[in-house]
Amino acid sequence: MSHSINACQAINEFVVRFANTNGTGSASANNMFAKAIIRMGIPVSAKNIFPSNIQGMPTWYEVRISEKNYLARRGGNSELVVAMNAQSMREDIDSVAPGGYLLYDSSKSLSTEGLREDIHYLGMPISAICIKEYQDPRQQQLFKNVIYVGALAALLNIEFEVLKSLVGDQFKSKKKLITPNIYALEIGYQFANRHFTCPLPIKVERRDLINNRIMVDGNTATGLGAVYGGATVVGWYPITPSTSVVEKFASYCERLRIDPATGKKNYALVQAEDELAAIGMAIGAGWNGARAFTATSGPGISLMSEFLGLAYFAEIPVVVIDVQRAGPSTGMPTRTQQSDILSCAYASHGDTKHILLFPSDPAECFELTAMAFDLADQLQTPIIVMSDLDLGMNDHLTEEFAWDDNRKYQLGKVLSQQNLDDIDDFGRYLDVDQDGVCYRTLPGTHPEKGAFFTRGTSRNRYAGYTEKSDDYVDNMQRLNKKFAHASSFLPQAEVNQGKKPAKIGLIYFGTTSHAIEESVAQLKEQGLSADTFRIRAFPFNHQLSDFINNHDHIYVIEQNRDAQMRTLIINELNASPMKLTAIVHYDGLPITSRYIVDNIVLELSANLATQKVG
Amino acid sequence: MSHSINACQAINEFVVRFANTNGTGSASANNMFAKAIIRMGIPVSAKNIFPSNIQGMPTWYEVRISEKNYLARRGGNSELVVAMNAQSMREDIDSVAPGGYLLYDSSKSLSTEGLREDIHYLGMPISAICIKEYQDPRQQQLFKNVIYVGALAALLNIEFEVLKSLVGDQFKSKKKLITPNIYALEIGYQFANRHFTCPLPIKVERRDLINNRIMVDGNTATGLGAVYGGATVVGWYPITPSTSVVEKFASYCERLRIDPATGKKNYALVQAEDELAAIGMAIGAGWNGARAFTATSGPGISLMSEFLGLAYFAEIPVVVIDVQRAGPSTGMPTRTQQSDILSCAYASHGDTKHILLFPSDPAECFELTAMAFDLADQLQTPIIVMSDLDLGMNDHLTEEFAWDDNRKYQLGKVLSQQNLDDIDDFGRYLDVDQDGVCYRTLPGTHPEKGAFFTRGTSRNRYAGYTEKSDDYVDNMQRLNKKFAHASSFLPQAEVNQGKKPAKIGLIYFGTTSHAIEESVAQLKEQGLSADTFRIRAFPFNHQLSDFINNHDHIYVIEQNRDAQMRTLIINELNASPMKLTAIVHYDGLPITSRYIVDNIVLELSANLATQKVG
Amino acid sequence: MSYIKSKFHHPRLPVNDLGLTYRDYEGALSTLCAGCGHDAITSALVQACHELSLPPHQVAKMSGIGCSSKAPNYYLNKAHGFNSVHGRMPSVTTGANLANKDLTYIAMSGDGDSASIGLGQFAHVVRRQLDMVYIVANNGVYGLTKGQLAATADKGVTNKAGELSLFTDIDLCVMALQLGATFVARSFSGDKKQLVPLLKAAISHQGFAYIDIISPCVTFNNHSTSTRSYDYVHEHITTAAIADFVPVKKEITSDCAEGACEDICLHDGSLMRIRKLESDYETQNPMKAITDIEAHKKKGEILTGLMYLKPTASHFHDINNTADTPLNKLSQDVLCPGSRVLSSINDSFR
Amino acid sequence: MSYIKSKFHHPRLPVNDLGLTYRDYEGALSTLCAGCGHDAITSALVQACHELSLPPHQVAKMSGIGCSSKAPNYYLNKAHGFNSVHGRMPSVTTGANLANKDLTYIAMSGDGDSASIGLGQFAHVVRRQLDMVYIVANNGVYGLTKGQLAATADKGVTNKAGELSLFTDIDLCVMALQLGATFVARSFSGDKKQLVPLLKAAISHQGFAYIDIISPCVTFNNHSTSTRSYDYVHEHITTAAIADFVPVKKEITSDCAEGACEDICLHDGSLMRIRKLESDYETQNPMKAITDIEAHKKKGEILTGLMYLKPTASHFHDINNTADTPLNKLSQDVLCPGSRVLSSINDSFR
Ligand SMILES: Cc1ncc(C[n+]2csc(CCOP(=O)(O)OP(=O)(O)O)c2C)c(N)n1
Ligand SMILES: Cc1ncc(C[n+]2csc(CCOP(=O)(O)OP(=O)(O)O)c2C)c(N)n1
Ligand code: SF4
Ligand code: SF4
Ligand SMILES: [Mg+2]
Ligand SMILES: [Mg+2]
Repeated sequence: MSHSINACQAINEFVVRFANTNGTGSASANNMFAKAIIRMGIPVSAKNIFPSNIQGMPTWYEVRISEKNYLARRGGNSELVVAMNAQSMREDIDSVAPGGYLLYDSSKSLSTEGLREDIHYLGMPISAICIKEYQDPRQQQLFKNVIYVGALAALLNIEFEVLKSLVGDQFKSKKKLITPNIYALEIGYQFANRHFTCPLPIKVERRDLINNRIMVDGNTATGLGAVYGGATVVGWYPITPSTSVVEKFASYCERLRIDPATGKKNYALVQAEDELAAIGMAIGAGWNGARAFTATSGPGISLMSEFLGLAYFAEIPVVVIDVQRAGPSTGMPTRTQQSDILSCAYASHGDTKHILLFPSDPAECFELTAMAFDLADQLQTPIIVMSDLDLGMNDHLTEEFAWDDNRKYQLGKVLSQQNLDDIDDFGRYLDVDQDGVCYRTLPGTHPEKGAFFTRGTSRNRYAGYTEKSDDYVDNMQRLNKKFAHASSFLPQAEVNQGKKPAKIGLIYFGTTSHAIEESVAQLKEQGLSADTFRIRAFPFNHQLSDFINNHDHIYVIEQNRDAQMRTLIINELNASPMKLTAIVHYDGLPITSRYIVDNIVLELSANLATQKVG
Repeated sequence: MSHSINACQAINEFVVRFANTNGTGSASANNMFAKAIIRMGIPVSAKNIFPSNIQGMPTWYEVRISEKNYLARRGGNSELVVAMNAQSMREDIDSVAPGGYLLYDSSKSLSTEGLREDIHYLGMPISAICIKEYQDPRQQQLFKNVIYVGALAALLNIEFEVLKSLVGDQFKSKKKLITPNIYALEIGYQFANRHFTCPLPIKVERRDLINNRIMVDGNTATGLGAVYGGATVVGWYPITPSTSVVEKFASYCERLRIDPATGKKNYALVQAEDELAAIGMAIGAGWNGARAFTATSGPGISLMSEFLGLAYFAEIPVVVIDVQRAGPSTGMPTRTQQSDILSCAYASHGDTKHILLFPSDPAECFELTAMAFDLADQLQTPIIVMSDLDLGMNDHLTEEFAWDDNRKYQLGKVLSQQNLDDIDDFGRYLDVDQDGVCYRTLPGTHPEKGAFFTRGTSRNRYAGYTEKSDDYVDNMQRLNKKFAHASSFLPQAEVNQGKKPAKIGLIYFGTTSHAIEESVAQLKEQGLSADTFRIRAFPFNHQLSDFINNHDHIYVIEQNRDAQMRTLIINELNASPMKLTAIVHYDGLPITSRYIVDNIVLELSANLATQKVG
Repeated sequence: MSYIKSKFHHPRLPVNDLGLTYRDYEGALSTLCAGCGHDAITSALVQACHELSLPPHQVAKMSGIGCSSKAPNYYLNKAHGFNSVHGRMPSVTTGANLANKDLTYIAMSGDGDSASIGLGQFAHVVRRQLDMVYIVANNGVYGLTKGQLAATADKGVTNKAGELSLFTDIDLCVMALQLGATFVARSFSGDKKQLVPLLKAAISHQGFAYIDIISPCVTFNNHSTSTRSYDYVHEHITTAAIADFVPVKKEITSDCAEGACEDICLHDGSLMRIRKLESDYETQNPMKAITDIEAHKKKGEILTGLMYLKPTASHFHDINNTADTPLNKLSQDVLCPGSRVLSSINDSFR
Repeated sequence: MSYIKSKFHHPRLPVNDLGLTYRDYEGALSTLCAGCGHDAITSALVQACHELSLPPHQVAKMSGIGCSSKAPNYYLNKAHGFNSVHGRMPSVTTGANLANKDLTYIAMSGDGDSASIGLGQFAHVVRRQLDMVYIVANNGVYGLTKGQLAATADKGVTNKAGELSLFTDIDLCVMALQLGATFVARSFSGDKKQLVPLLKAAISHQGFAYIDIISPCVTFNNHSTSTRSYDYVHEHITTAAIADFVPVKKEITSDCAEGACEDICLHDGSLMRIRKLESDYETQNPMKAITDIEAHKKKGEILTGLMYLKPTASHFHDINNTADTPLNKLSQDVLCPGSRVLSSINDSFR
């Protein structure tokens, strides 16, 4: 078929999409493909689009290769689709860009009806080959994936040596698997060379654009950050997409937190009976002076809200990791969103406010998670790290993790026995330093002094129960003071802005960051220059108000329906809603620069129109 | 002592404050006092200020007598304080207005040190009298209260006949208690007449200002409203101050909902194991076509938030009564606040929004609760009735309850077997009427058609599970459409505004209403005219935007720290924050007009100052 | 992707008293792993409901969250279902049942759903004696979240990921017995011959019926060291008593040895024929049932079959004395006292 | 209003090994109702801790919400306390205990707090064998919310408001036994002679110790038809075994008849002397304990005393193999792997 139709041409700038069935072990092969390209010095982003089910359903893996270093999901159709799932063949064919390529298993021939004329079909009888090559059905299954990777090497001009070294690293521990895997790669490689004109017009060429970056998922980074941050107590309950945060924390602890002398654990991890218990444990530990956290997603945040209110009001340090997914309710557990902003910022009944951190890549997951434990101790309140499924579960090319060995944990205002002896008037809630943060004591510190009764009820400065209006108001105002004071501790925003501000300002956070550089470039192509402001923490500070004041058009870009961050900005900074246009993307897939730019342009022209009219 | 100090003078405009110990049965006596004045045709408001404890702690009962019909708490000191609690004597003495009166138990003489010179002391050896009159210590305790009410009758010129008739009504069922109570009243009445110059310069005079109003607490009204609204299933969990909603519902059902033929219950009420179970039961019943509700307060709302998200997303009718108390966390369970606004409006993770109703007096508790069941069925979503402790637990003078017998329950879009036979294409989430509200079916309706699987996960229009981005977005947008559509069903706001709008606009809701008329009058005295807007439901409509646009200065008056209603207004109407000044009162006591007016004036002058400066 | 299977009916499919074939009791195509025990429960339920001639639309399928809780989508597509939230199915079912006592409530839960997050609601729905069938698909792990240990996992076993179960397992049968469940059984999804009659009995039982069904997770808990794998269970299962359900009309043929059988008459005149495989077995002694369960555990055996049956059980609505008409069918004139009553109520507040 | 009592020490007050008088173990003035059973528990605890010479500041007082949960404010004012949220004390205590295994965790809860909203957490903290003393002040009602029935109320009784208890009570002793608690006792706040030694034993027990203390609510559940009133309990109480705690140094005088006594040696060499009041009593047989409890209930009796004791119990930290240094005392250099390790971790992601 694929005679005189024009072909996609691209070097180091295209998308390869893999269509597989989940539970068939395609993940590691696809991962090998992405890593190989990185090892050739070319930036890559990889998005796993998987079902909320364990086995037998369609799953996709979208690899964007970009020497321009644009690492958001590109969106749109792909130049090359590896279609290994009969179930989804129809939509997979539709997902090929005109002039693009479909690599499929030709053991069974494609049903011809409605086949597109504008794409190239690369048939390879992979199943047949596997049945010939392997007896064990499990192997027939697994090596399929390795074989098509071999074929891709030939088609896309991937250095075979790179793949071999990858296999070597991957099976360091199971050496006997190396040869069969390389053999499978070769099968595919040779088949492709023999039957297709390799390489294709879309291909890769070695570059040196990776520097010291690493490829890792955010949850691994978060778990590791908790280890470095000194977390010792974890209460958790499994929920996608947060589960691997704790699993990674646990596996690093098994390596790094075992007392060499006794073989005993320098940490305690409990799979709780539910999320209420999970955060209850973290709070109990925080109250008792250990660094503690829990990790959860959507529904867990709802269940934790009563306890979050207690921790806010009783002023107990605790770290909560929220790996956001598509809500409401159970929603789409395997899709990404940034839709817990409001439910976290104001979690719990009554006048409650919480500190939020917004990492945008794994390096920052590591850094902000570690920092969260300092902040929790310094501010004696919950710190919620707002990750999401895209960040947490997809591999990202990110700066390597960094740790300064001179850095010291900030344990905040905790009184020692000595301190207590030196003080003659201890009151747990006395605002000694006038910053709203009071001195606390830990159980067991002093035989005579410093003991107090922690409660979720109203109390005076000496921690005594009170229903007196003045005491109550006094305490509530101090909590507000503390919250205002907090912003000075929090990570600064990332601002890109010329000497004279551009007309347009983009406010964004978290994984939306990956699409911003590209968006700015695309806007420039349209003659629109834009400054950018990346929020890294809540509460905000004057920086953000200034940015808003300095720009005529502000776009708040976020991945939820209700423009929750915009609400937070307006509410906390008294910013004019008229000035803040929401660009919301909430279909569960990571946001793209195309979507951002299209919507900004649309809105601007609409704007102009109305101006013309009125 | 009380020689030449000037004395308070007042007829039908003063405050009497009772200081008692809780668990000593003072409540019913104090209540009799308030009712007596109402029966003399004079408006009264009564605030119970009680501790979160069962027995032995100070408790206050503040009765404001106002022929001007100003029924908010007046605040400030009281013209007459009945000080029956030695524990709180000091502060009770301080709470007397200069020239005012202190009625105290002189069985033990007051410790003279630091006694005020500027008030009148009315000593009455009540304990001594009781010990003389009664053997049984419990009686000595109880009749104390009745005796001082008798004394007050003489002091304040309350018609003794009125008291007698009240006793008669109160003990209709326990006739033998009538004589001893009247006897006790007489003891006090005669003692006062003999020892004090009665009546005092502060006294009451018969009027005819009550009309058909009744004196009742909001929770009773809410419970009764649920009976009239057709609620049949209740899952609940005890929590102050919401408990009596269900207790009243239950006691009315025992009278009005027993099948005469069989003696069986036309309702089912379950004290659940906790709030999660309580709302789970209500949701299960709503799903199955019964009218169901739960009632709770602060912490319960936090615990219900996951389920509220399910009901929003799965579109299940359910009514939740939130009787708000002072938060955060356990806070002050026996103090009032309006601080669950945000946690209810946006309850649960993900993009979730809920419909709120804001009753301001018991008559409206009855009406809006009954209406809530119609709204829940019509809109297939949770309806949250936002009451508070002041409204729910204090008696209020309110319009009598009204019910139109022609009124028909609005059951919304529920398909019968016949309907289903007539439809050839049923889809649970098909937006047939383009109003975002779809047709639902109840289990057991049709042997062949209309069955579907209700879920909290994403689904297509035919209720089939989906992870397709388009299906998800389609559904989320329809939910938004439904929410917008909802405002047309909701109760209209109460607007007071002249032909040409005043400079100032006051936005308020719920129990703050009681202080508004008085505030407007006081502002007028200061030469400031104000229009007013009482919010009765969320989501809002253009009415509110118009009101905001028509006024230069808008004050949003509410009883929480964080100006939560203001947030909601700004966020949902894109109103300019600069224009909306928050007047927040959150010390746990009901708001007063003094507080409102003082703060408005303060803010205005500050405003002017800055204008002068800049 | 839960589309409905082909509606083609084989002409010779057996029909039940309602003239329905088992096809009429099926649901959407399962999306569970090939070989998942839960799919076996699904087909057993389909057969049981078909043989009982239950009108499919008179059933309400309730569940929480988990692979097991997805299962209701795969049977009885003519019945409404409610896949609620994790661990809270019991309260939702309670509310549904209060609203309409006339439906048959068949609830499917998992051991994570019921023994961890849902344990409180589980205990209290048992205590309230709700008229329902409560099925727990017991696989010892959290399937849907990829294999973490459940609280029902035996102490000392490791899950596929190698995590060790540190604590004694929670046995929901024991807890149900303890809290007054009126029908308690344990079964195995791999033993349809035992499972189907037990399901029929449970469904026919008026009152709270609990069935714990060991249902292997082939993906995360079917490895050699697992005590919930098909192999392990097959090797260690023992049965106290098999329950055969004998519908009303079908007359009883005495096909069993002296004393080895006990016939229990159910509310509607149908029979439960209990075949005692252990000589000292007693149908109506919960304390003994508990002791037996623990005793077999000590021996490394898994005791299955009917553990306890109280034929004349009362359930929530008897106890609550609820009206005979389902509450969701009461009309406004029954529910609303009207204005006359209201004015007398008003008078009580003057 | 919880101010501290006069610090005046009577010169002749007896002092314990730490030179402290019982005054040093008191707390704020109680705000509970005069005569509330909970206040009796408070003074029993004060006495027990004093007699055990516990350093007060080495105790952590944990509770949920309720009148009973307020009680910790009324004893041991030199100890930190945490009055958390309703029904969630077990998880908070678990976290606190994980953070610092060296404190003594004495937790006070109510029957509403533990048998209703907290039942799931109760069951799971028992299962995890946390080293703590878990006290439930069992009064059959919700005191702080004015007397609603608790799930522990006996079936058929009515509360003061006249509401009838429709369902069988949940017995937390039975549940604790069932879930593997290593110390289980029931006592009565009106019987200090029995309560104090039991508390001392529970506190001295290493591992999870549960004590259910019947503690009458004088305001809402002390009426004539109540089965939790002082009178009723006094009349219907029977005791299986009294436990006397014998500290290490104190040498044992054999003051009891043949067979009637059993001495159990505790971890620290101290003794539990069990005086069997029922001939067939067994200290270490949980199943029998359950049967006995149920049997006495049938007879309308309330069985109290030590129900079960496993002297050599292991607890969470043994099982988890936690480090000997409390986790909250580990320094940064122990916790933080540092940059060298990090760079090798980085390499694993290239
Ligand atoms: C509140 C909440 N917490 C956690 C989850 C994540 N989650 C989904 S299913 C599940 C456990 C399922 O285990 P089980 O009930 O045993 O069912 P199985 O998959 O084993 O059949 C969990 C923890 C959730 N959906 N909701
Ligand atoms: C989440 C939540 N729900 C409800 C309440 C209200 N509440 C306070 S104490 C209590 C029950 C107390 O009963 P119990 O635990 O038996 O203690 P007691 O007062 O009887 O000693 C309840 C329901 C609450 N504080 N928090
Ligand atoms: S993961 Fe386990 S429980 Fe879930 S579907 Fe697969 S086999 Fe069944
Ligand atoms: S209400 Fe009952 S439980 Fe609470 S303090 Fe009073 S007597 Fe004790
Ligand atoms: Mg499971
Ligand atoms: Mg209680």
